[in-house]
Amino acid sequence: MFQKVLIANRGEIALRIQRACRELGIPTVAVHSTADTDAMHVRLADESVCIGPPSARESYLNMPAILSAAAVTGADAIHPGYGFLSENAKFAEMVEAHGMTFIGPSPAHIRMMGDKIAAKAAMASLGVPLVPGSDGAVLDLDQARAVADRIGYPLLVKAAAGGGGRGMKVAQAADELEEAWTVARTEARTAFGDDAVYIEKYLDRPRHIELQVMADAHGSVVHFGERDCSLQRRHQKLLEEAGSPALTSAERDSLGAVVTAGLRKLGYRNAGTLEFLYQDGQFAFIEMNTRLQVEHPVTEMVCGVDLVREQLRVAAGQALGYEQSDVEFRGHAIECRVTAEDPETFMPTPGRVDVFHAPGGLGVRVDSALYAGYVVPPYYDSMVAKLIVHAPTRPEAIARMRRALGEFAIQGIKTTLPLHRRIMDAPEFVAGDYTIHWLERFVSSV
Amino acid sequence: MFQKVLIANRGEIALRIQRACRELGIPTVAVHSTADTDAMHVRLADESVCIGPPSARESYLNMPAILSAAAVTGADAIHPGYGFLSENAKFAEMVEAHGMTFIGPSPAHIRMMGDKIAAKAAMASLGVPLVPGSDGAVLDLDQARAVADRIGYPLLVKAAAGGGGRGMKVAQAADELEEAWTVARTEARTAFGDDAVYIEKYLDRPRHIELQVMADAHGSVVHFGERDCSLQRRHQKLLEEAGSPALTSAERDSLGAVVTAGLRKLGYRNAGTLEFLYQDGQFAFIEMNTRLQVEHPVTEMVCGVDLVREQLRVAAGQALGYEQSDVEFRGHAIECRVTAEDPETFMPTPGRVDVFHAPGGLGVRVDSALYAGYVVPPYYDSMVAKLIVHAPTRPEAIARMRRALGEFAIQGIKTTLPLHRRIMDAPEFVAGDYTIHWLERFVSSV
Amino acid sequence: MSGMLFDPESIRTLATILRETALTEIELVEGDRRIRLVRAAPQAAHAATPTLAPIAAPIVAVAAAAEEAIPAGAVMSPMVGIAYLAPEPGATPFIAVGRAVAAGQTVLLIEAMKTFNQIKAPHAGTVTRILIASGEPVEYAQPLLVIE
Amino acid sequence: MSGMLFDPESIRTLATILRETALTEIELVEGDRRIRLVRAAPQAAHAATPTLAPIAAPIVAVAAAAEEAIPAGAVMSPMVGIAYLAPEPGATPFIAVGRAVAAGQTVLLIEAMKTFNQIKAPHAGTVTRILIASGEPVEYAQPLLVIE
Repeated sequence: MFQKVLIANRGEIALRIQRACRELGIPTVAVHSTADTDAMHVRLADESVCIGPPSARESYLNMPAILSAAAVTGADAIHPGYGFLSENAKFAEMVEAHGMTFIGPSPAHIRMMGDKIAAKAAMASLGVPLVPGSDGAVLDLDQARAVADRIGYPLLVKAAAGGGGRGMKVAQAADELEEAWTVARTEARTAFGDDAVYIEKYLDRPRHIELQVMADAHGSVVHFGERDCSLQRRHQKLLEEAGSPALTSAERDSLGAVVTAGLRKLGYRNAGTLEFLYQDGQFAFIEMNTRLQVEHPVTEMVCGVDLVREQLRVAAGQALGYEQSDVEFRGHAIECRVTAEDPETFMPTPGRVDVFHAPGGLGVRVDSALYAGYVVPPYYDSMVAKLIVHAPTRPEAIARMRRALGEFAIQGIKTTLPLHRRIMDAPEFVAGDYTIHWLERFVSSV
Repeated sequence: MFQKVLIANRGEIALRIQRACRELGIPTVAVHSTADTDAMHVRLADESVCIGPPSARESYLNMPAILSAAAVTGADAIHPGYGFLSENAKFAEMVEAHGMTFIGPSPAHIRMMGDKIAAKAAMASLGVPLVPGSDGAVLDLDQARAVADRIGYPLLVKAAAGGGGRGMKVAQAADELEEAWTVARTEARTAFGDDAVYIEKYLDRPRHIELQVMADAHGSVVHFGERDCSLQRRHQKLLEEAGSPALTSAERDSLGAVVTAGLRKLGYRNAGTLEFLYQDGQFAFIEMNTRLQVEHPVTEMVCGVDLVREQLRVAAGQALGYEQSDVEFRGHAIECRVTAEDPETFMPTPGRVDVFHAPGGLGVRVDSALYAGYVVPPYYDSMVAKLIVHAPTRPEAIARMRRALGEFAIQGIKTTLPLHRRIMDAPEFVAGDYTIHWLERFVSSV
Repeated sequence: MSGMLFDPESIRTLATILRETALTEIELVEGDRRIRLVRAAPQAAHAATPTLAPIAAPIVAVAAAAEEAIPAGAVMSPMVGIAYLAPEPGATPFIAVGRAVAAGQTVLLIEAMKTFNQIKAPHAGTVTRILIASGEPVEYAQPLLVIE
Repeated sequence: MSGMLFDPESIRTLATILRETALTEIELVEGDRRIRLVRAAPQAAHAATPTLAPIAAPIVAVAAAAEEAIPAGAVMSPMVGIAYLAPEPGATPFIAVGRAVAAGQTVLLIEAMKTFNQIKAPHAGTVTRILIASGEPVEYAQPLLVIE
């Protein structure tokens, strides 16, 4: 096992990793900007090194500074957390070049999954389902009709060179195909100087479902089931569940079997998450995150596993020591991401936390780097706490979350706690009946 | 289910019960003395009633005041928690006489187990093992020798009328029996005017092991395994574990089978705990607590059960809905009782809590009614927090407890947190190698 | 320098300015004369007791009277129960605002455990306020009425 | 003390300016007359930051210098690395206490990522303190030496 781990991150995830290291008896080095001198991850670390000014570019993204900090403190491994340098293949390479272990996948896999087109191609070759559509550009309307007959409506005609919603048209039924085709090509030509288009199944009410995987360096790959992360606002996840209220265990098992077989073939190692859109019983791969996710605790609760401990063990060369059949799913878990934002306008609210009182009791977990007197700096992500509950069933988990949200006191700054309390009472949420569009509408319905 | 539950207690256990009620959607009534107006259980209650002055006798033990509070608020059930009126058969009777439900066993069973001699007789008749000894008084030395031959040494000669250690002599071997016999009888005659003595096996290095049971009103009785509560100081438990490091699962199963069969025969209902001394593979029943125990959370963690929820369901007439074979034991749990006491002198330290920051993260649970700014009143029990951890194995649980104790900040008053940190590093504790005498020696070895 | 080294009145004036303007230090130098006044920064009193997030209404007491300042001459409830202003429904109330009462005179009843307890005036005076309605639940130490 | 050493009204005006401009100190000198007003930073309202229970030593910085007040004229480290006082082992150190340095003159090296970075004096003056030892790790913004 490692002699000393440098944690190249801040906030709750730095603390999360520190806790796992501490429980394994591994000393940790915290790095921090000058804005984070009083941060919890610094105050609780065994050692800390100031690596730069508040700007993340000059501190938490400053590769030479972080590598120097590792060198001067004698760390032999670096955990990147999420965000910042966690999916930077160059950083992973530099860590290895300096004779240290990067706690994550190989640089090659980080790079592959970082290129969204390469990632999709790799997944397709491994048998992982993608969004149904044309194989590449569609050359004429006849070919478009043939593709449409195969994949069905509604469908999307998308500019190959497109982005940002331009050159993208929906055809709800066959009689809309010609117009969508024509308009999309015209827009594509105007906007990108290239009228090549392709066709994809349009998922009008998908859920965002992702699968947590863990692989060791000896060819063992297991999955720890799915998380439903459909509750998003502007592509930011706000609340996650494990398992998904929409999925059957047979669907989970069959997706899991495809994915783990694929990753075994790929030689993937350490933690990873495959994100899918899910609608009408079909999964469509979007992307793979080659790192720990913010929402990993819901998986930990239902599987009784410490994912960061597993990351550390696997990175140190240890075998998983268990198989897919040993992974059991018990009960239901929900995570609410609490951010320092106005719960209605979503304006960030950095500032001094006067009161911080976490909820307690059975089945309640809080991952947060806040404390009373802490000043939330304006430079970084606004997430300040994750509240996670676990209970035998989903209704009990919702009741527990409602109870825990009622006890949670953060004062001095505005947070999204009131929004989470509203969500717990929303009939659609309680029924588990939501898509990735639901939260946006719910938020604007105040 | 109940319409409204009055919680006849204070502190963390009042909050614990409130949480279970809230998760079941049941409104709660908090009662409190004038010293507890700002207490957490009052601040978080749906309704609260001041029932008397600070003295527990005039408030938390004031049966008419509590029953009046239930009447005026329209509560239809009363949960007594632990301590105070929880094992008062008269109170349970009064609650029932007023047409409300007492959340606990029948008054008859409370009374039976409250009488320690009757309890032992009842348990003996149900086949529950007691301390081996003479059946009643031993009339002469020959009879004493016969008993000694049967039960073996060391043994105790005890005054039938005795108490407080007087009229009690140990014989380590056969050559000490005559002297012990003579001296004990003389002391008994002098102290109590009655020289009747009896003989019991002397347990010189026992563990305190207790079994958690739960019974519904329909004849179902299950046990949730054992807790090892050997870490005591002046008969006060300081730290508890589930399971016991000393017990095999075969021992647990066989004791559990005897106990649950016995309680089924007795018609017992609701929660109960049978306390045993355990030495050399033998259990000896000491007493039965007919209520929820302080240390119930360790059982909840390993069994994945909410014991207070089960108490409420069973009291409302619901069936358990599961059998012994459905009860699974997963991992290991430890609870540290944190008291407002000097960790060396054990002098109580009531006063203002300036800082309260609970540890968080995976597998950590805090049950506490403290908050920053709260003033611990001098009138009641000094326990201010329970820190509970759960992990797959005992070594991992110890590592987690060590980590969580390191994060726990209570400032303004002295607490026993430093003592718990020391215990986590004690080789005997780490090895699980301790008896009920260990802690007393450890504490005085500073 | 002749006579007094300093003028007490000037210093008092400076001290007043220091305090009123919330300064912590004033220093004056003129030639070889120098005056310096320093005031320690006001010690932060303990922060106000934090408010915990209430689930619903935080402290819905049976009657919320305990939250208010207790008026002088108030008679407090010695028990939990239901207060009655008259010996039976429809009967004349024991007291009325503006009426004089003698010490020891029954001012209301509190029903607890099916027993009607007579609450007596602890001192003589005039009833200036009645703080509860007949039939209303009361808690321990709740002000019931004011006799001044 | 003859005549008023000060004009109360001027002081009040200065205090108002001090407060309104959120300054902490104003000093005026005119010939041999001098007025100085100081106001403590308004951090006093907040209670001291609570100390969390440290596992081991709470903030074992690579060097704990950040905890102290930073002396005037201090040169701070622009990066994380190992500081060296001489160009190579055994060579004459770049600087010594009491020695004058010119602005832009190399005062020490910091090794980071196997590169030796020359740290130059930001201003001319005399080296009054050297705060690190050669070969010692330094963190960002850590004071290295004082040039006065």
